Amino acid sequence: MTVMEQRGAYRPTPPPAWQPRTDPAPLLPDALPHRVLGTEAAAQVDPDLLRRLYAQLVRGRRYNTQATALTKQGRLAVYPSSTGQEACEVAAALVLEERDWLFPSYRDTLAAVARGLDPVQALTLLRGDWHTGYDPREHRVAPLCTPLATQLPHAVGLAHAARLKGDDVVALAMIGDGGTSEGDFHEALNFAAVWQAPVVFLVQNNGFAISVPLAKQTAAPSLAHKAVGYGMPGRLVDGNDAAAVHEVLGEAIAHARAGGGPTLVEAVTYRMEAHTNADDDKRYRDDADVEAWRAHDPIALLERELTGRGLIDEAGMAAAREDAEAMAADLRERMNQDPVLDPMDLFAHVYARPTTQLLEQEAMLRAELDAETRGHDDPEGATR
Amino acid sequence: MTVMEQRGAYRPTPPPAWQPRTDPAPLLPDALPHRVLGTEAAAQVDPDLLRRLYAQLVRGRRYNTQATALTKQGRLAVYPSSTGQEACEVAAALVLEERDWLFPSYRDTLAAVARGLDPVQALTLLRGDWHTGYDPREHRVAPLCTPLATQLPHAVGLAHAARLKGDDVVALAMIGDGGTSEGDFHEALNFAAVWQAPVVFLVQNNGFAISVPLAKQTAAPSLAHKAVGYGMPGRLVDGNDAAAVHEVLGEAIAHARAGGGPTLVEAVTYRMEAHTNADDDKRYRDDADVEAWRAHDPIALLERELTGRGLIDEAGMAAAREDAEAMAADLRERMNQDPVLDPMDLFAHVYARPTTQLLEQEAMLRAELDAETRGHDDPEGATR
Amino acid sequence: MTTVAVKPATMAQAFGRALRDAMAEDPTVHVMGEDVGALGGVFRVTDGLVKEFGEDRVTDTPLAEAGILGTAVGMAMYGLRPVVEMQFDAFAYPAFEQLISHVARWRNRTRGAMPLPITVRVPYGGGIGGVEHHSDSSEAYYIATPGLHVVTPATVADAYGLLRAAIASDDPVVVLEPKRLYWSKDAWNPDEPQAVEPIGRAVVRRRGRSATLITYGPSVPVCLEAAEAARAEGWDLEVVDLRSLVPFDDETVSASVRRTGRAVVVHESGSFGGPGGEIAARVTERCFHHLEAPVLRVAGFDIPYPPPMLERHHLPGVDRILDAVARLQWEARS
Amino acid sequence: MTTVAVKPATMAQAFGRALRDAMAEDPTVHVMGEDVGALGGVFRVTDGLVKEFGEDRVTDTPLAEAGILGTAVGMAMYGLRPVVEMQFDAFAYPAFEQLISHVARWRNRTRGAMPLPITVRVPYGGGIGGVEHHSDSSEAYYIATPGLHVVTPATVADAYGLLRAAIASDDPVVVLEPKRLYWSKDAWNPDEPQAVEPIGRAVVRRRGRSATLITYGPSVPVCLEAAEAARAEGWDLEVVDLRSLVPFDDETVSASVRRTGRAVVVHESGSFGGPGGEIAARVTERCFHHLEAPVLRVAGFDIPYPPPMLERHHLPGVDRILDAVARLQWEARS
Ligand SMILES: Cc1ncc(C[n+]2csc(CCOP(=O)(O)OP(=O)(O)O)c2C)c(N)n1
Ligand SMILES: Cc1ncc(C[n+]2csc(CCOP(=O)(O)OP(=O)(O)O)c2C)c(N)n1
Ligand SMILES: [Mg+2]
Ligand SMILES: [Mg+2]
Repeated sequence: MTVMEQRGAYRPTPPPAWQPRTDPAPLLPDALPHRVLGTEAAAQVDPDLLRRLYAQLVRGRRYNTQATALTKQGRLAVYPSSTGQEACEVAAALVLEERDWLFPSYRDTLAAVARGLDPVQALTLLRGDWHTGYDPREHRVAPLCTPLATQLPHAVGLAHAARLKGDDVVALAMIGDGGTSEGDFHEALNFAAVWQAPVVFLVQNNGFAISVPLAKQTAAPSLAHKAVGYGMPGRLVDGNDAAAVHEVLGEAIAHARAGGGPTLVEAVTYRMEAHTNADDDKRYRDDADVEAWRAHDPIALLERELTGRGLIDEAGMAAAREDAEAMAADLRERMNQDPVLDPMDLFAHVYARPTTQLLEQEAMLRAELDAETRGHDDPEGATR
Repeated sequence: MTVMEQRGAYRPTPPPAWQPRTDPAPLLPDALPHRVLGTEAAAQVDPDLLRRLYAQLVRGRRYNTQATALTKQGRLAVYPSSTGQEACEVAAALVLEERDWLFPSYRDTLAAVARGLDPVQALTLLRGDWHTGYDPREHRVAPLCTPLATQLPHAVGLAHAARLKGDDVVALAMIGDGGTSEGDFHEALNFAAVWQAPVVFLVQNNGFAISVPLAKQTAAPSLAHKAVGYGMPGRLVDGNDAAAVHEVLGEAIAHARAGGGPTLVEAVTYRMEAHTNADDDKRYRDDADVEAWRAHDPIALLERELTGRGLIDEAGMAAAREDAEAMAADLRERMNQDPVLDPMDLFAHVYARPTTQLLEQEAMLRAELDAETRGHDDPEGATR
Repeated sequence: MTTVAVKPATMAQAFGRALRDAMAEDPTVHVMGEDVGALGGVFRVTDGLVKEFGEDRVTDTPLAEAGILGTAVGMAMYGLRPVVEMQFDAFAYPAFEQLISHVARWRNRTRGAMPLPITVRVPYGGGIGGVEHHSDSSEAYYIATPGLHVVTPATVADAYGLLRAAIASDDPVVVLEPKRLYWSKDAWNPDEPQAVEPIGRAVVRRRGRSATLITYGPSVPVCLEAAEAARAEGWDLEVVDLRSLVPFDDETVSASVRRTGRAVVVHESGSFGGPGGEIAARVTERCFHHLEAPVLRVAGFDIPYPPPMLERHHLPGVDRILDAVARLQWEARS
Repeated sequence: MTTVAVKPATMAQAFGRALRDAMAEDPTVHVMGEDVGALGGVFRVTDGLVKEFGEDRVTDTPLAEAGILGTAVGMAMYGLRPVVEMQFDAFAYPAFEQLISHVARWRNRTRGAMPLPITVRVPYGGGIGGVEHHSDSSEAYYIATPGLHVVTPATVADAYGLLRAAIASDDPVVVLEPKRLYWSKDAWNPDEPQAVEPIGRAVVRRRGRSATLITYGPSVPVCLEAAEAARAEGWDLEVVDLRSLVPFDDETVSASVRRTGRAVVVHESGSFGGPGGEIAARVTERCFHHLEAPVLRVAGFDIPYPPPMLERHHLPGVDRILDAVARLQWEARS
């Protein structure tokens, strides 16, 4: 029996015998975002995990501020910050096994970095250098995806292929609240559910799609409710509670790994910075809204838990900050070096073997560059 | 206050205050397909409506068999029959007010005809004549739509425009079970819910998308459950029970008309014929499955109700059959005439005013046709 | 007519003014898209419109391009004139089925009964240092789709005139807005009565006798610069700004090439299968015996749009244009 | 080599056989799409495959083209070689964003680290009496998208050879399958060892000295018929079957035109912005001084595809080709 054949075939039968295929109740997501920090459940969480999450959160925040600073210095073309969303980014990275795959959007360089990617490589695209600065297979991180929601079917296909091959691999795909409106979101979730692919969809509901607030994006009770229509479980989690996100994602991944199929997770969080450095969020939201969220900062939440329960001391927190500073200093230094790009690389990877048409264009560019070099050698500019 | 501004603006607030926007329970669709015929509820239905539905069902069945016969005679290029689905087609047409709009798919010519369209006009596309044989505004029937699910956003946009204008108009959009997998389905339902557009989506779940059974199309408890993810009510109805379909659609339309927004209705039915005359359904389903559905024939169901309760007599039924025969005879006769198409019409409606490029192409075709005519006048064929 | 002092305006402002004036004149004109409301669009073209006309007419839609264009179809069916903004060139692709299978064909399908007066605004092209998917030149897709008009301005005045004409048109019009000219300025007075350009007329931006540069949109200023530089080499180049790709102004283009006997087509879009092939072919069909050399093309390479750090090597620049002019077989001139 | 008697096979069978052989040889080849399983596809190309290889490798997907191609991307990332069927030309449009923004760019984006060996099969073109949306010639969109290979066979043997080559290619290949040739037959023995055509080579289907007809796919048989008919008029026409639009075989095409001095490009696709412009332009660039007349084009009109009852007026037929040949300025022959 093949994987596709395993599933109980559903055939429509005449109405008298017609029954819903499963009780819808278990598909209904949590009524309120699941929380762990500050609740009794926190005591059940491995303190080591909490400390690891904390260190990564501190590092992640520093990464965000450093990257934003680099845009001001013209060292990054653009940066969509995940400040305020670090709990989601970090938990997504830490919850995966080595063999699993991460499918980040443009906002999720931090998740890639927390998974082990060199920050400079993760920022290659946003620096204005080549589109993907890393071999996706090395850390099993798909290319940062810019066209909204299009990475979701990729994650489904990869997870499905792994399952067909008998590999114990789960894919985690990240997307924003706005992206859930795209057709590709729908198609991906449906394929995943029909194929029972081992994939988890993490929606970071940060309240906005650039300037468009969630109320103009959906009329659903929550984005997690979208799971119902695909016949998959939906979960709602406090996206600033790193322990809760880790737990909910962990359960979804375990479920997928065990052959239970996909889960949709909505993490409620907030984008503390503008959409990117090029955005002007004063145009569409009040400072007061942003301020209200500061009280619910993901680092502060976790820090309160750790200190309150004596799981970390001042030295431990200082160590986290130092590690973050070291990362930032290294990042700053390396980003301040101008990358050297070879213009001839324009033609290097369009096809396995360039077409004759491309070879002609390549020759033209080479001649131009040679002429330029000659022009430089020849300051009188006798040749153009 | 404008229509768009009326709705309570939803702003994400920090998690402690976070609440689902509505109780999800009312969004959950019926547990079993709603039925009227053969239940006590049938007694509440206006007998006149039942008789009108019956007459149209009989006529509709005859229309289907006639159209299929016309494919055999080469008078129709192709016909996707709605045999077995007449209750949905007819109820959809009869439930609408004159001012409302119908958005049919390729399978829904019967709904268009039941709404008042001349059957020959409704079949223009399928005959191989021009794409839309009628002025959509005359009966407020959009062009038959072939690319799956793409008619849904059209219906949403039209309903939204009518509402903005203050017109009391509802749009009813028809789609198949397979079509619900397309991205346009998702985007349309989401726009409709966010805009609270007065539109009703009728999914005829006839068990198959060509050869693909529902189990390979979705893992959802029912297609009606998809409503939950958009924050709109979903309804499940026995698609072979004309009174039930009429009732459920009627309620949804009234809800939309009253400003309550869109509804998703899933009608469970069955496609008794092959996908089209060109299809071979022996390849993917058993005769026994088809036979099982004959016991649940929409005409038989309604006839049983009407005769059982003495609402129709043999003469009444004969009258319905005669009317249907007259329609079929007229259709046959008119479809047996070859339509006369002017080749120059190829250029007539590409733009309001043809481009110079099109004028050149038009002149070329005219010259060719003139030469052909001369060739015919000149049987020696001295000119090519 | 007296010369009045005018303040310079940007092309983005001219587009915005065109939207404003069209909305003020015609209550059926609606603007819709992602972030067109409070934000004023990522290029600020729709800045201020929602304040003036309200959310019913200037609508931040859900984030779904097929849905945006698809609902615009329905709105147009009901008598509105939707102006749809696609945020960037590459983000119009999800709407292609609606565009090709419906928007472009609706009038024809309904035998003229139901035109769709939809304007689709697409910021296009590179040169702005944008990351992947933010710099595509996608005009080849639009011009190969019968039923669409496709225009692209190169001046501030044309931005106004062509967008007004597009909105006024009873046919769907794709307005390709050259991103890197959004902030270009011209002496243009928005408070003067403005010309609405008829769609389909090219214009000679610079007269010349040696050869014709045929171009449009973002490449027009580059060609004008090249023409200036060419004087040093002894070439007097004519520059034709097409303004409209569909319909195509064969008359103006052919007349120019017949005069000069040589031509180069210049655009950012990739060469293979791009508009340049069409233009070169139809110029050659019409002017064959006037041509001293084959019509050449200077275009983007046939590669996915490169990253910001390399885009200058990809984009047709002055030098590449002059190199092409140099290859126009001047030795053949008798 | 001895001549063996072979039974005629249809092009649809040859495509099917190519799929079967590829799947048998390489367990990473997967077939997916709408109705490709039990039904064998609406054209029966995949007939029997699910029986032989099971549902894991021959998969009836949910009805969503972007989803089909998008999941194929993920499968290819994991090392599979998906062969995707789009049911009809116009129904590939919903997948264009995935195709243009991802499939075509993945290798480039990942600097060669991650090729996507995806084959996209698209039945295309008219002449089958299909209603709206079932007869589009959409090749202009594909050839304008760098990163894709685009092939289209005109013979039963090439159907096999090109599809095998596409599946074997480490780059994404769009295989345009000429619908109206699906049932065309050739003497072709599927049980003989078959040639896998290298992608990118055109072939001269008929030698001639007067002029070259440059064509592909469904128009190849029409051109061969026209060439036969032309003999009566005293023209000896050469017919070049391109087979591959991308890469383009400039060498074979230019050599032919240099020999004959005249050329007509023939295709069903609309003329404006269609492949013919590209082909005419590049032939002219390369053969200008050998040309006695401009390269002409015989193509579909620039209109939405017409209804079955009128399609014969739209499609390039023998007469229209001969009319074009007659316009190749024979009087100019010195
Ligand atoms: C298909 C597509 N359309 C439009 C865009 C432009 N765009 C980039 S980010 C963005 C907003 C996305 O919002 P959301 O999904 O909530 O993610 P967030 O940025 O908040 O993380 C838009 C409209 C895009 N990248 N892709
Ligand atoms: C976008 C698109 N893809 C594919 C097709 C080809 N096609 C026509 S009908 C059909 C099956 C539709 O099934 P369903 O939605 O259940 O409607 P039904 O035919 O059963 O009424 C398919 C795949 C199409 N028309 N449009
Ligand atoms: Mg967001
Ligand atoms: Mg169906």
